[in-house]
Amino acid sequence: MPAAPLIEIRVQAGDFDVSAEIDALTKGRADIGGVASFIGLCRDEGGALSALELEHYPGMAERAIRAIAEEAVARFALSAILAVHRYGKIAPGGNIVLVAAAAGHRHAAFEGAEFLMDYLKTEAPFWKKEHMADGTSGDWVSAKDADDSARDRWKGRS
Amino acid sequence: MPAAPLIEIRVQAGDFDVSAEIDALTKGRADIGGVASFIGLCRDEGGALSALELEHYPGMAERAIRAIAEEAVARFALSAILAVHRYGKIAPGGNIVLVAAAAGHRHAAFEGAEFLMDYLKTEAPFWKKEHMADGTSGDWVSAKDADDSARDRWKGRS
Amino acid sequence: MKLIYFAWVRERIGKADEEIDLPEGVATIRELIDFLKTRGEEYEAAFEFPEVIRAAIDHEHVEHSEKIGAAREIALFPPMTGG
Amino acid sequence: MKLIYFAWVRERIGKADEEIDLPEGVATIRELIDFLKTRGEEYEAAFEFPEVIRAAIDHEHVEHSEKIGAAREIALFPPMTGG
Repeated sequence: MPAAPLIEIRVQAGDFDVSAEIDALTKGRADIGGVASFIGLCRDEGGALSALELEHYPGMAERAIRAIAEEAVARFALSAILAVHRYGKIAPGGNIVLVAAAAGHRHAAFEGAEFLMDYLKTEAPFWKKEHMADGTSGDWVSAKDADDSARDRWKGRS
Repeated sequence: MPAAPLIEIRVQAGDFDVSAEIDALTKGRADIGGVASFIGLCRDEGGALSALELEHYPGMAERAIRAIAEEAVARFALSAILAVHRYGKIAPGGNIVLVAAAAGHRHAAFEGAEFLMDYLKTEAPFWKKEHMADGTSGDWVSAKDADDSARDRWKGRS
Repeated sequence: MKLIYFAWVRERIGKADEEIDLPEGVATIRELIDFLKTRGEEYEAAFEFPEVIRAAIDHEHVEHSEKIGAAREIALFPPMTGG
Repeated sequence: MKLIYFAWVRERIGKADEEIDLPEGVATIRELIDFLKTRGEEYEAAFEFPEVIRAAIDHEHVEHSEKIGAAREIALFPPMTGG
């Protein structure tokens, strides 16, 4: 009998280690054929940014991501799924988010990871504020229609 | 001016460290918004397998993967791409292949990584032989129509 | 009842959270936002375009038409931009 | 000219590579496979279903209709199963 799907969701200020996180997903199992993952990084927007500051809603953030992860596990028959989302001030080049999905075959793993990212960006309570390289206070990042479209392409698909 | 795309292709017997490989892809750059990656692992097929043995065509293997990687970089405007493919005997749970694609935005990164995997499975000269848990010599793994279909879905798409 | 604000909603109102007593006739999120807008210009600024405001009741996303009922904590915030 | 075999093609033929002189009239990969099949039952077994055999000339994939020309190394192998 296959092991129950592992769902690991964390919201934290500190950085994460990609190898360690993925090892923990597959450890002790030999029924996983592939792990697809995604790391979201802070861009400097052509040198304009000194940092992004991530605000989140404690309690709800983890809960919202977990709900999305559970739907991904069911929808793509995943063996395991992981999301680690950071908050606080993150410098350009720094890690913001890691998601990973493990499955018997690669296509389910890729779909699981991309589904989780698409929903996480539009449904999990995080907000990004820009800090500018010239010392001024930047704007809050606006939500993108493209992100809603990315989420909505999963609707109505089996 | 953005840095020239980094293309890193290796065929090796030894294992790889996912964090170190991905760090090398993004090191010193602040224009990368996301890295999508895939790790292919050896399954034990319900306990039937003791190992997979990967045979490859030295020289051609790296060259074939590089050609696919170059096409992915051009097609999805990737900042960096990586493929590390192992050969030799690999036990269940062990790593077989790592691909990663870095881009300004996540969708290009996901597409780059999945494109590279789909073509790598059907165009790179590697062959898998099964070693059975009961000590008998297993079969060569057959090519799957599903893998050809996965590759062919990229054809005719811009 | 506890209200909690995030991002530029929090900045415009000038506080992260507050306790309020709901007046008679405020039954939904939409009515709550309309009520808050009467409380001063900082609230008017925060809720200038109410249609973009997202809401959660006790950590669950809800529509503006949702009944507040016995909510313990209501959060109001801009569209999310994580990931 | 060097021929090189992989996976079950290599196992059936019983060798990983060999040097051969191409006879007159063998100009394409298809004709090469037909010629090899005349060299004994191990070759007949390896090339029983020639349509599944993949070929590379000097590390580049080619079709069976490809002219051999001045090839240095020709590889014959089953469909690939890496990744």
